[in-house]
Amino acid sequence: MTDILAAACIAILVVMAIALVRAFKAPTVYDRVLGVNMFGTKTVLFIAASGFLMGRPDFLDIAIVYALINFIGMVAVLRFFEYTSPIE
Amino acid sequence: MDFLDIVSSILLLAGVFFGFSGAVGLFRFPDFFTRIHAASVTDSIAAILIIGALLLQTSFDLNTAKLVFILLFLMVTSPTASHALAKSARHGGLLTLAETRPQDKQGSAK
Amino acid sequence: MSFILDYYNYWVVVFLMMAGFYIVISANNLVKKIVGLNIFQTSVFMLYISMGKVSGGTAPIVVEGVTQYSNPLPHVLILTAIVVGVATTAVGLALIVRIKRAYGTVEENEFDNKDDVI
Amino acid sequence: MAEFIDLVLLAMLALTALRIIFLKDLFAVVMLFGIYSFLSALIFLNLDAVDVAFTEASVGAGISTVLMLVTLAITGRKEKQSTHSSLLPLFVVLVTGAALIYGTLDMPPFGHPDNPVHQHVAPRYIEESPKEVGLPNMVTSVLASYRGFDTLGETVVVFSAVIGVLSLLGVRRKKKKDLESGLESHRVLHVVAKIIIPLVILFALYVQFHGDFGPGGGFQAGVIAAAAFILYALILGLPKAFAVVGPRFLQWMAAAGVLLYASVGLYSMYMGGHFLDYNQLATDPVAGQHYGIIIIELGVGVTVFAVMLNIFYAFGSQAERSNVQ
Repeated sequence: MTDILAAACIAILVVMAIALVRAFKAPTVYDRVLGVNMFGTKTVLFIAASGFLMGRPDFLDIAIVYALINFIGMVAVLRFFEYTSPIE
Repeated sequence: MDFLDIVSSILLLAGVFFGFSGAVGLFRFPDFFTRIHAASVTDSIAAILIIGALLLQTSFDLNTAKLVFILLFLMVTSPTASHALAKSARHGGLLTLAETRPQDKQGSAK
Repeated sequence: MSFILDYYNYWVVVFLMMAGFYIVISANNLVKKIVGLNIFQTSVFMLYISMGKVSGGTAPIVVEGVTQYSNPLPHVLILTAIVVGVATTAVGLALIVRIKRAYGTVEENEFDNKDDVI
Repeated sequence: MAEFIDLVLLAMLALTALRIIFLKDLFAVVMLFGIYSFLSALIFLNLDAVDVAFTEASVGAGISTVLMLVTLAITGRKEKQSTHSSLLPLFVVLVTGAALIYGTLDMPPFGHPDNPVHQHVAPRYIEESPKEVGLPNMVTSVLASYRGFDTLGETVVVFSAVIGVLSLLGVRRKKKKDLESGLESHRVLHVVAKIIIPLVILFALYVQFHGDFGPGGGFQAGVIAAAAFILYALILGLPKAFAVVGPRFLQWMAAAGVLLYASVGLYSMYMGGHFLDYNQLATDPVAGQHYGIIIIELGVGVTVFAVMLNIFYAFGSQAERSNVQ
């Protein structure tokens, strides 16, 4: 089971890296936000999985905070788009 | 490996597969609205599968409750965020592929 | 390989510190300078937390059957430093908003010129 | 496995910092800074600093990013090309960096249990604090009890930050313009926000009072509660948020938290001990420590909540003002 969890953690890391690349280099502003959002949700899953991998799963609180902050960041970005035109 | 471990391994691998396909979709699809479609749908299914797999590893204590809470939270916020982002993009004037290429069949039909 | 693993964290810390430092001294825009300052600050946090880690240790919350814990003292120092850091960031951003109101720009060279005129 | 994750995450962090240097679009810079904070919180988590990861995720990634976005809404989002050359800064940075790298070679190797950091007070905290203070979370024991005076100082710094921000910006209460603001067109967000905001506040209370046993405590709980109200203000607009918790009430709250903290210290002096000596608060020293920590964590939580929310109000009302103009 540990091997599978480790493999899953590494795979989630790879997905995070891909989302990071999208956030680095995005064709439109919205794509960048999408990359950031995907990075955030995958991070939540990574924290949950790595907690079980390390044998101390009692730190899931941090995953909850991540999910929450990710959503708030998203809403803040949407609000920001109402102020400034995102397409130049 | 007992039965629960096998089930949760399968769920984990399936979740990772969907997550991975979503990440690839983020690059391979032609315009923003198809890309957000790929990202948001796979985000949800990956979260369900991976957290479901981890749920089978707990022994019905506080961690189970926290995992369920994370799952519910992601189920509510992740599609909402995607929907709001797509809506904001539409209002901001972003066009679909069909609209940007008016010589295409779909574009001219519109 | 073990030499690299022993010092890898510190090298990344130095890199981040220098990246933040570079942004602070070379960026023209004040908001970007604040971002640079924050990067610099986080690198210091990273240094402290790296020093507090003990290989094979676990988080300093008592559980049954564990004797090796990581050092809790750097965690305490950095925990409060993060909150203070965001408080100072807020003050810095407030100053930037005032500068924008007073000069109409947040680009360093532009409001320098305006100072000369006045 | 932990070393490998550490390696990968630190590499991602370094790349993010590198990318931030070369970006001219400040919105992208702020987005990447959010990722940067998230990544550093992950690294803290991986290096066993759960409480720090908690704080960084909520404060660094949440509040900082939101404040920077609001500032960008006021100041504009393009960095102009610098007129002076970037060669001199590069030279300075390279020389300093080389000196620091040379310095790291004298550092004790990473993660070794015999390093000097782990020799002096740390073993005492690890061995004695569960007995002396009676809490499983050593970080909370050290934060609130052994170094309680330091934490009082930090709380005062946070309090003075809100004084600084308010004296620079000030919160403007709008009377006439009540109609505008808020994400009016996003119906779904309104509904979802109303579902999750109570849950978030509940979670903040859990973090506040569970901080003695797991990761969490006053700082984190205050920020999470503030985040719930910030979400409300972002979606429904500042005037509606002012109707729930007004800025003037928050100023009182911020001061009340600091006073609550300090009065615990004074009370323990009155009982015959030193300042912030919780052993005096009850006949049993361990029970006294419990009471003291719960009360001062509450003080910290109230102050941090009020300060963070008030800072957001100050920035938000500035942004709405510049939007109206």
